[in-house]
Parts: sequence; structure tokens; C-alpha cells
Amino acid sequence: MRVWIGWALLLLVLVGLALVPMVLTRDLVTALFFTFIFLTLAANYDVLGGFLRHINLGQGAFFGLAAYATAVVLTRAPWSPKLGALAVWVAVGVAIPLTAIFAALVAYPLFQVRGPYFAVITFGLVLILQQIVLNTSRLSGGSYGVTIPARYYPSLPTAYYAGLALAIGAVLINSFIARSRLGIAFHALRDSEEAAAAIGIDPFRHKQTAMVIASVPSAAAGCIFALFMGHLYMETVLGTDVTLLPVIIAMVGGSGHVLGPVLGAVIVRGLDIGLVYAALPVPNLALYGLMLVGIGLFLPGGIVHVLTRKGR
Amino acid sequence: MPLLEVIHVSKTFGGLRALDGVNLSVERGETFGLIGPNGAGKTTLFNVISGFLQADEGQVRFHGHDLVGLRPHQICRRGVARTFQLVQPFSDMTVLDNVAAACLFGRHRIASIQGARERARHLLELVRLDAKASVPAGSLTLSERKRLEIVRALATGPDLLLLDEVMAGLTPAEGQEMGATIRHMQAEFHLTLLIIEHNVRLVTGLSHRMAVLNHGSMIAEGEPTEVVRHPEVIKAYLGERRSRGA
Amino acid sequence: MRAKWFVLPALLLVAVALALGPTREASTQAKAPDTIRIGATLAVTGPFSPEWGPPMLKFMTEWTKVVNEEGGIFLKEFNAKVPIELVIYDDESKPPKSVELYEKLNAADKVHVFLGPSTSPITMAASTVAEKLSIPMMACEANDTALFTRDLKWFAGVLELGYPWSETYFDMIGALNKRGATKYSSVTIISSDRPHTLDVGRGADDFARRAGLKVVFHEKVPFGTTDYSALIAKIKPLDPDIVFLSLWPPEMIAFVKQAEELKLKPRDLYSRFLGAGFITGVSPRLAEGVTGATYNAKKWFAGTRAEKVAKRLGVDPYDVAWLAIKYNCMEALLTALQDAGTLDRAKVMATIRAYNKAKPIKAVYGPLFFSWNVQVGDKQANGFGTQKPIVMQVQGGKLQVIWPEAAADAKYKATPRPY
Amino acid sequence: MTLGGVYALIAFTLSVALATTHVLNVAHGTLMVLGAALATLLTRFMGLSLPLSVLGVAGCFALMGLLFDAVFVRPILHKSRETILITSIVATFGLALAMETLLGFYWARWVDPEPSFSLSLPAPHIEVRGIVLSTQRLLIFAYAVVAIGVFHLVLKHTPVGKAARALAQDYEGALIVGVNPRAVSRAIYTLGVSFTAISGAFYVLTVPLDPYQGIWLTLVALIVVVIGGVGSLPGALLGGLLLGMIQALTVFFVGSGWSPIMFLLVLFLILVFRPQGLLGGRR
Repeated sequence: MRVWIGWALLLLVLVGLALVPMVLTRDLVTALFFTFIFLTLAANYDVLGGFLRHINLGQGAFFGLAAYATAVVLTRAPWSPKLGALAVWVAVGVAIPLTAIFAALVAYPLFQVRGPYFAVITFGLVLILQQIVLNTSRLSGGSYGVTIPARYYPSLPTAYYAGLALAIGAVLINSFIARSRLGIAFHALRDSEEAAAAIGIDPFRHKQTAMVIASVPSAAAGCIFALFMGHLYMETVLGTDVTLLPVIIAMVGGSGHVLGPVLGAVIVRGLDIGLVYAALPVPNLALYGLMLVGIGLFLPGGIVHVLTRKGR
Repeated sequence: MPLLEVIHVSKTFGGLRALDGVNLSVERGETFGLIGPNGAGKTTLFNVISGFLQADEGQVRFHGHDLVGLRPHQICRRGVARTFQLVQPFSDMTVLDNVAAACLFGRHRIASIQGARERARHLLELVRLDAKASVPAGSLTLSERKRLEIVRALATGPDLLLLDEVMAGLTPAEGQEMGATIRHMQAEFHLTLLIIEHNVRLVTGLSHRMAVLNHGSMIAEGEPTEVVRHPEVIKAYLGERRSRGA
Repeated sequence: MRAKWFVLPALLLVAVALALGPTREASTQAKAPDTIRIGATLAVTGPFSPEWGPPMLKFMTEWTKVVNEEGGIFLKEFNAKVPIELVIYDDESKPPKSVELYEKLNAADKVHVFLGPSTSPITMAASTVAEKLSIPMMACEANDTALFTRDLKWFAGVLELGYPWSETYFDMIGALNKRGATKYSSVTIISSDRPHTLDVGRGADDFARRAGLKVVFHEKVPFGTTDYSALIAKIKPLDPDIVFLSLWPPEMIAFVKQAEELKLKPRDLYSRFLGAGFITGVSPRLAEGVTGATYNAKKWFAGTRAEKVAKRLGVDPYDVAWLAIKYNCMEALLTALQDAGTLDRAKVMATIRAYNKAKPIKAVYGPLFFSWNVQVGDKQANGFGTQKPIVMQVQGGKLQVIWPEAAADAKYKATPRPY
Repeated sequence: MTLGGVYALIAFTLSVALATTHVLNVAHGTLMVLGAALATLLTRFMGLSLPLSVLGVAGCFALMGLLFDAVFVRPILHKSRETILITSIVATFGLALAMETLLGFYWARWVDPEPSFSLSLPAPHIEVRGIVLSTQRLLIFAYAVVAIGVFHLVLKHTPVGKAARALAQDYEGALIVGVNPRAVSRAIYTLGVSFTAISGAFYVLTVPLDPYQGIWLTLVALIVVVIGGVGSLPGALLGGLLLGMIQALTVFFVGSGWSPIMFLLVLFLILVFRPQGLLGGRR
């Protein structure tokens, strides 16, 4: 019975979310669009961060790489203008596989290390991409950034639905992983890599798979974000926000649980958006920070784990 | 042709020679006991055979094929399974899934999770852990963890099972029980066993043949009863005792 | 995973949707609105805020009061003076946040026109909102060329592009050299790797040559560089007369302090920004004699609202480096509204676009108009303004405008470095 | 190069805390900025001399360290390693955001419209055979050496220090032997937070800070920690010096634009070929 109520509510939410652009004002639709982008990143972060317990500060690298690839194809490829609206699809078609291949390749150096070292080396990956962007001005525009021609901009509802689809996709991927043999392998690897190898699980290949899986929705999110913002600056698509916010969202919600990133996104972004409406005399960021302190200390390990009383 | 051949394997850590030209061969179907004082290089030898360490020189042959250069999961899939001296259960997973994982990814690579769990349940009965199937492995007692460790290795479908001090830390009664379980398993699955044990008495009772390792070198090999009477072996064990006392 | 955990986010989202949903309403406008609503975001907090934050907010709020004390601005359409209302949000220095907030300014606050945010990156994001919603946006402190080469229809900014930033300064050096007051011949340019500072650096390179100087060293440093000791060691043997710093405040302060440590002694040290923060940052002793850019001139401010606001807030306009930009920008927007005589957005924008050299806005610093279809590099630039920095020098611990002579408080004083 | 010493110090305080309590303090850099702010306030606006204001900073931040320990470390110390890590990242990230925003906002309102923290020390230069040595840098270097020395002595020769090292080497083992992690964490945070804040005060003698640079400084410190190896004092020292040296050499011989790339390449190479850090013992 209760399961059915759950599914019914889920359906209700999905229908509600589908109706949002018709019901809510543009600012809220925009805010939700950004929420979906960050939710996608957070859910993707959790493939490594939750299932494999590798704190990955490099999720933004895939996002930024795909964003730049999209922009570069649309602005620099001589054949792009001839394709019309199709060019966007070509650009996305280049950006996503490129990012997936990149993810597969960087897995080789990145997975040489574990623990805090992994967090730092993945952060280093973002820093390296930043430097590459800054030092290839002919392609990427360097610190000037790149402008995507206005004819390619999606309308707000289009962006919204694309974001929604991505976020749902990313969460579904996680829930699929959790139920599949891949999930069992990840779980085994996270508990003991040695023992996992001893029962025939290839540690590297599985981690690499995780990284590639996690890179695809993030890459797609990067593409939409690039098209929506219209102009890419290195700091906007490869900056600290893109690097840290998904991690915080996943951790606030509960890393390692399918619903963790969802709850985290609702709470973190809800705070962010809600505080603007509250119009308090104290800077919003300060209150936002203090609330994160509260969440961190009073709901340790993430809200999902406290709710399901599985807190470790 | 022996099932496992270790040919002149050496391994050095820093300046320490952990294995020094070790030769060993294990015949199909036998139980081979490997004893030696602490630090003799027993676990290092296991790590070399199972691919966790690369030997500096020498060969490891299994079914006549060289294992050197293969990584642990590849060796597992060829039919060599091992346990760890310090047991390493997947502590957040259920006992059942610990074993099911081995069924999924071991040599037989059962395709469906459902099928793997069924097989795992059957195997758990064998070591009397079926009642604990749905608890997290982290909450088991030491003796239960040791049994889980063995059954998980078994679930990968090996020809050769390497047991690393599976009786250490158990009470004498538990040790006896473990011995019985091992014998039973060997008979049912036609296993070849290579056992490391610190406790000489227990392993003597189980083994068909035995060898003694000291300071990385093989000092004796043969019938269990002969081996334990070998003067070098006595010296090695007594010497160890003396140095401990000092 | 139990189904009930779908319920929580679901309920939250539905609640948010219900609470915020029915804010849409049809508006029919016939009589004069109570206020003219102008919307803006400002980097009150976050990394850009040390230059733009709280003092600017105070200034803008107080300015609104002053305007309204005069009854607001006259709109011909209603044949009445209408007070203004400035709605400002904190964009926390984040471009995506400003996109959300400008959408909110339109949707929830129903503003009539937009004032631009602070800095180019945020303006870049915000301007797309203006374009999508067809709302005129008057940009203030943003002059990244890329902003103006996107063929935006609803966007204009008061600043001249970053490139001619140093034109006035090198005019001055040229004039002083001609008079024989100085004998500067070599320049070293350091620019930080950000669009604006790179533009300024590129411009300095050209304007220095035009003034007959030799550029002996020109280096781009990564944004955020704070250790210049190796770079200074490299510059020192060249002994340039002028060190031209196109850097950001913390970088600049670090450079000046480290120049002392390593005894780099240029005859003139030019800083892209000068304000109270710079003087206290490097200490008055090291700041003495440093020249730099400002948009402020007290002579210009005399009798304006800016002077009134500054007096009320008790601030020296020279202390807040970029105050004049915001001021001119807000005033330009009011003038455009007044000249349009209506709140009809298309007409307001048409008015903004119609200003030209012959018929400009009379800003305190001179004529303000917006340039359209100007070839810049391989692109067409549209909508950039005319405001350009002038030259200031720290003299006796105080900031003094020294060039152009019409706005100057004092004369250039060649000051040896105090070490 | 001399700044390498300061990098080493802030990296080491971060690393000791991480190794002994598993708390990753994202607000570490922000505390350093806060120290610089307080020192600036005391000297520039209250007219105290540099040594006095350093003492003031030390006192205030020792208290701050106690408070930090009580609020952020103690309540989670008994939890599992992973929960501690995640909890501390979320909570201290929030703390860093809140602190930097409040500092930036109110400093601009009450103290100085353009917040930048920097101290100056009009001191003579020492010139040895044409090489100019800045006394400020010498002072910073001397401070780093002394502070690292103090840390070293505390860790080597006091009971708390020994306990801390035991925790860092084998957490569970140390607990079984009866090491009290609460006493250790109190000592580590009191000492660590005050040294971090003082480092901020010395750092701004040459390089100014603004309120929003804290999280970035934490990340730099983390990189230095990783280069050297978690929990290793000589490692942090080597990491810090290496960071300073690579920057200086690349700027001088190649060009400023290349210095971050060079540095990142070194980081990558070290991590890939020596994953435990240059001087880290265990993985």
C-alpha cells in the first residue's frame, strides 16, 4: 500500500515539475533550472563519492570541458554556421563523447591515488583545465571567454525541461547502479579494495567505468549551461562553485544514498533561493553558511541517513 | 604436472630479503601446509602467488601457465582464491551479498544477481552462516568473519584455495570446527589447498605435505610428521622463542 | 529505499510551487505609477565585493533619497514628477545568481528598467536577461569588449572600452616630457590575466608608444599572483622609468610592497586603481607619489547630487574608487527616462540609442553617448559609452586629480620612491 | 621562496588536525585571513605595535581554537572516520562562508570601504654583496622556522604531542592503548588555530589578503599537504618550499603565465608516482 502512495506522490511531483514553466514566474523557473544543473552534478558526484567513497572534486572538470567544447564548436568550427539549429546538436554530439573519452583517459592517473590524495588530485584536474583554458586563447578565448551566438540560445522552458530531464536521468542512473551488479562491485570496492580484487573485481576498470558514467550527464549539463548563459568565463564553468557546490549538496543530503543528492539540492538551493525572498538585513551568504554549519553538525552524515536512521 | 609451481621466487623490500629463491609445488587435490615463524615470508609468498605483489625474480605457474604479471582479479578468475590474514569483509554489505559478490565476479561470473544470491545462500549453509545472511558483515564475530572469509573465497569457484591463518585467534574448539569445515569443503569441491598456519599442530593434522619457511628460504619439505622433526625447523622455532625472550 | 522518502522532497517542492505560484497578474497601465522602479544587483558580498560592495550600496540608497527629495523625475507621458525606487539585490559575485535575480526583478518586483551589476562577468550574464525580456539595461562598471560585440538590442554601458584606459595618463606623460618637466622614456607593463586588465595593458602598450615611450617589458601574470619577487628581479636590471600596473587591488598592493623589498625604483609607478584601500593597503609612505586611474574629480562633482550624497554619508568621493561610475550610470539612466518622457521600454531604449556626439547626455565629465556599429578587431561593437578614467596622484597622503588640467586639484609631482 | 615557510606552516597545522582527528577544516584558510584582519585592525586602526598585535592575535585565536574544538570537533569525535570527514567538510565550509561574508560585509561598513588586510613594517634592508635581503621576508622566515620548531618540540616531547602522533599513526590502536582524543584535539586546535592566525598576520607583511581568499588558501594548503604527505612535518616543509621555489623559478626563467602549469604538473607527477606524498610513510 505505502509503496503505491510513494509512487503516486512521485508521479505527482513529476507532473508538478513538468507544469512549472506554465505556472511559476520566470525567476523561479530559472532558479529551478540552475537547481537541476547542480543536482545533476551532485548526483554524478555521488557515483564516485557515494558508491565508491572517493571524494571527487573534479566533477566540475567534465562540466566545464563539455561547456567549452560546445562553445568552441559553435564559434570556431567553420561549418557550424551552415548547419543552422542543427549545429547545437552537433556541438553537443561532439562535447559529450569527448568528455566521456576524457573521463576514461584521466582515470589512469587519477586512480593511482586514494583518500584525501584523490580529492586533491581531482581538484588539480580542474586547475589544470583552468590553465589550459587560459593559455589557449585562440580556441577558448582565454580569460576573455567565448560568446555563443544568440541564435543558439535555448528558450527558458526548453532549458528548464532539458535540465529536468538531465536531473531525472542522473538520479535514475544512480538508482540503477544501486540495484545492479555494478553497484555490488562498487560497494565491495569501497569496503575493501584488496578483498574485492581477490574475488575477481577489477578495481581500476570499475572505477574507470564509474567515472565515465558520471561524466556523461555532467557533460550534458555543461552543454545546456553553456547555451543558456551564452558566454563562458573560465570562473563560471570551471570555478570553485562548480567544484564545491555539488560535493556540499551530496553531503548535506546524504552521500551514498540515491535520494541524498535530491534532498541536498532541495535544501541547499531552497535556502539559497528562499533567503532572497526573506530579505533579511544580514548578508544571505552568512546565514546560508551558518545553516550549513547547523546541518553539518546536527544531521551528521547527511539528512537521508538521519531520516532512515542508518547514520553511521 | 603439478597444479601450482613456485619456481625460484625472490622478493626484496628495501634491504630486507623477504623471499629468497623459494621453490614449491602443489599437486592437484592435496592439502599443502606452509609453516614458519613470524616474518618468515609466508604471507609475502601468498601475495606473490595471488598477484598482490610482483616477484623480483622467479616464476609462478598454475595449470602450467605463468601467473607473473597478472593482477589479482585476473588470477582469481583463473581459479586461485585467497583469504586474508586480517579478515577483510565488505563490512557495510550483508553477509549474503559478500558471498554473492564473489559469485558474480569470480571465475563462474554468474550473470544475474538473483542467481548469485541463491548460490551464496547455499554456500552460507555450508559454514553455518545462513542465519546471519541479512546482517551487515561488519557486525559478525571474529570466528564468523573467518568463516565468511573462507566461504567468500570459495564462492569465486577456485581450483586452488590459499588460506592465510584462518585458525589464528580462534578458541581451540573453534579451531577444531574450522578444521572440520575445511576438510568437508575440500572433499565437496575437489579443492587443492595451500594453508599458511602459525599453529603447527592444527596444520599438521590437515596437511598431506608440509614445508617450512624461515627468513625467506625453504628449510624443509615433506611428510608433516617428518618435517616437524627436522632439526633446522626445531632450531628456527626455538631460535625464534629465544629471541622473543630476550 | 523506501517509498516514503520520495514524499519529503515532493512535498517541499509542491509547497514551494503553491506558495509562489499565483504571483502572476495582468497589469494594465493607464495612470502614472507610484514609483519608477529601477532594478539592479550588486556584488555586496563575495570575491568582487571588496571593490564594489557595501559602500556602493549605501551610496546608491542615499542617492535615491536625494533624487526623491527633489520630487523624482519628470515624465512627460503623465505630465508629473514620479519618485524613483531602486531595488537592489546581492548577487554574491556569482553570474548565475545574478541571472536568477534579474529575472526576479522583472517577475516579482516588476521593475521598469535595469541598472547593470558590478563587473564584466556578472554583467555578461545579466545582460542576456535584459535581452530576453526586452528591458533596457544601463551597464555601469563593465567594459569588457566581449560585452559589446554580441549585438544586444537592449543594452548600453556608460564606460568606454578598456583599451583606451591609459590614454589620459600617457597624454599627460607626453605633455610633461614635451614641457621638459619629466624625462621618462621607458615603460614596463604588467597585466593580470583577466579581460579588463589585459585590455588596459594592451592599450597602455600602444598609447605609451604613441607618447614616444619605449615599452621595455610587457608581461601577463596569472590572475591572483601575489608573489612578484621573481618578476621584480627580472625587471630591475631594465630600470624602467615607468612601471604600469594593470592589476587588481590585492595583486597591486603585493607588487608595490615587494618592489620596496627588492628596491625596484621606477620614476613613476602607475596603478590601475587608486583609492583609500590602496593607500592603507601599501601604507601612506609607499603610496606617496603613486599615480593611477580614477573616474572621480571633486571639481566635477561640485554642485551635483554626488557631492550632496557624499557629504551626507561623510565619505570622501576619492576614497571609494569607482563611485563616479555608478553615479554617472544612474544619472544617465534617469536622463534617458526623462528624455523619453515615458516608461515604455522600447521608447526608452530608442532614446538611449539616439544619443550621439551632437546630442549627448551632459554627464559631469563631459558628453556621454553610446557608440554603435564600431569595428573593434574583427567584430562590431555596440552600445559602449564615453566615460574614461583620468589621472590621480597620491600627494601628501591624499588623493589629488592631476590630469586633465581642467579637472585637476594639483599638478603632477615627480616623487622618488621612498626607499 | 620565503612564503614557502608560511605555506608549510599553514599546511602542517591543517595536516596534523586531519591526521589526528580526521576533521578536514575547510575554514582553515579563512581563519588565517581572520588573523590577518585582526592584526590589521590592531596595528593600523588601534595603533598597537606589531609584536603586541601578534600577541593579541595569538590570545584571541587560542580562544577561538578552543571554541572551534568545542563546537566543531568534540561533538563528532566519536563517530566513524567517514562521518567525521563529511560532517566536518559541510560544517566548516558553512563556517568559512559565514565568516568571510560577515568579515567582508561589516569591515567594509565599519572599518574601511575597500577591505584589504595588509601590514607594513618600515624596516631597513640588509645588503650583502649586492644582494638585497628584505627584513620583512627574513622576519617571516624566522617566524616560520620558530613556529615549526615549536610545533616539532610540542609533538616530540610533550605527552599531548606523543598522544597526537600515536593517533596520527594508528587511530584505533591509540584509542585501545587509552589515548584520549579529546585532550589531543583541544591541544591541536588551540595551538593550530592560533598559529594559523598568526601566520596570517605575518603573511600580509608582503602579500595582502582580502576577506574572500580563505577557501582558496585552504585548497593551497591541502595541495601542499598532499605533496609532502599527510601528518608529516618535514613533508609539509618540503611541500611548501617546493611550491614557493617552482613558482619563483618558472617566473624567472620561463614566464609568469607558466608558473601554475608547472606547479600542477609537479603535483600530478608526485601524486601519480609517489601517491603517499614525498615524505608520507603510509598510503
